[in-house]
Amino acid sequence: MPWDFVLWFFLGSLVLGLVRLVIGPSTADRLVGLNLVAGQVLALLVLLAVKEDVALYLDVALAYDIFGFLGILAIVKYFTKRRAS
Amino acid sequence: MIEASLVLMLLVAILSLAARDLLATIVLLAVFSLLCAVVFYYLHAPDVAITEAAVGAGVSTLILVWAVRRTARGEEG
Amino acid sequence: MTPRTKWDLVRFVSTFSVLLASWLLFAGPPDAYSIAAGTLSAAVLAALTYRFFLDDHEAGARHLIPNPLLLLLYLPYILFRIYAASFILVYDMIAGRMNPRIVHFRTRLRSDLARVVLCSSVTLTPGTIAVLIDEDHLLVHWFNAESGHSGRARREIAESMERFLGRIWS
Amino acid sequence: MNPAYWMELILIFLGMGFALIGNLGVFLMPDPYTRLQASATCSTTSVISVILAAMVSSGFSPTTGKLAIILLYFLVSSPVATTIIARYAWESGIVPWRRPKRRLGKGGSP
Repeated sequence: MPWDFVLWFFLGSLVLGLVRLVIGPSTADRLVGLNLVAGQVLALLVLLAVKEDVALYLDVALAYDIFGFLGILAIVKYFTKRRAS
Repeated sequence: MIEASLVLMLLVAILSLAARDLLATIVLLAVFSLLCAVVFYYLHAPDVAITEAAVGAGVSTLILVWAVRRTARGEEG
Repeated sequence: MTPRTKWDLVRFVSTFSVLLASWLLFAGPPDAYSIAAGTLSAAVLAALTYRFFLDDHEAGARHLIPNPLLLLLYLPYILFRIYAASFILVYDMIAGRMNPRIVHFRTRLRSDLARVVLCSSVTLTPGTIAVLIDEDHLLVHWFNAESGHSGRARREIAESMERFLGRIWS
Repeated sequence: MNPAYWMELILIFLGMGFALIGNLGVFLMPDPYTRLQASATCSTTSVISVILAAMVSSGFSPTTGKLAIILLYFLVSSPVATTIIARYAWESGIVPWRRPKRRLGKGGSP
């Protein structure tokens, strides 16, 4: 199984998501980029743990999975402007 | 591959310093701490990586968002 | 014992059992110290948070207990739906056939938990994203909408999942 | 060649293909909602494929159980994040992009 190639592929496509995060015109676009980067980093962590074959390393992916969307939740909770209607 | 992650971290840090909108800075710092967790992972320190992922993604973003809300968001205010 | 105290006790015990189960799941191979520490911390956390874990008005326990066999069957079903819908979405994106539209419809589900699971399933299926959910009213962004008609949208997006979920949380 | 190897290979390539299509879609789409659609494809289907491939690869061991827990948490947390972003875009007043209507009849200016 060519794991190394897959790891490089996900690191490269993470850069693609990062560009959307930087150039996004509105905050919603930036959050879409953050969601994208977070998903690919989760895949990267899982692949790394399976490559090393240590079950303890999967805890990083699990902790990131649980706490990952708290940042998005905080930004959305404190910066929501009600639409004027 | 660890070199590529470090270069990416440097890039994200520079971009977060150069951003005009403080909300963009917060989002970029979240990505920075994520890549930092990947680098710790490569250095065979999974416990540090767990702490970095939890604190960097959740708590530090929460504190920064709170601070930005209490002060001004842009450069002009 | 008044019904009030009984309901408080039920809420405390269910919160405690969920917390203890997740502790045992994460703690790995169990030994005496880990089980004792887990029981103690689960008791303290349950005493602090049982008011938020189960809301006060959710006294109709029939809406909360799922059918466990069907709940296990729902997982492969939703995985199949995700794969099928994402092949369709990728084909639409490559062929350039996009016609995004906001549609809204009402669900027939009664229980809150089933509505949340329906909202998550609609979002998880590529091609549709639930934008807002307000009681039984769903606002859905549909990538390749055939029509803006509400009944047609409900039939295309949510009907089969809704029937399945209605059988789980009956 | 055993079937598990081929299944793993197919799942990995499915994950990579969906990730590529999703990333390109996030570049090319016109507004936040459609970008969110593309990113949801990428971020759910590709990650689920990768986790399933890892589960097939590691066989029957404690790693597989932990991966199943990760998959379960991912199936809960990913749609929550997506719905939150869509709701943020909706409440901050971003109007969804519509395909411009083709005018019937003469092409004169209205």
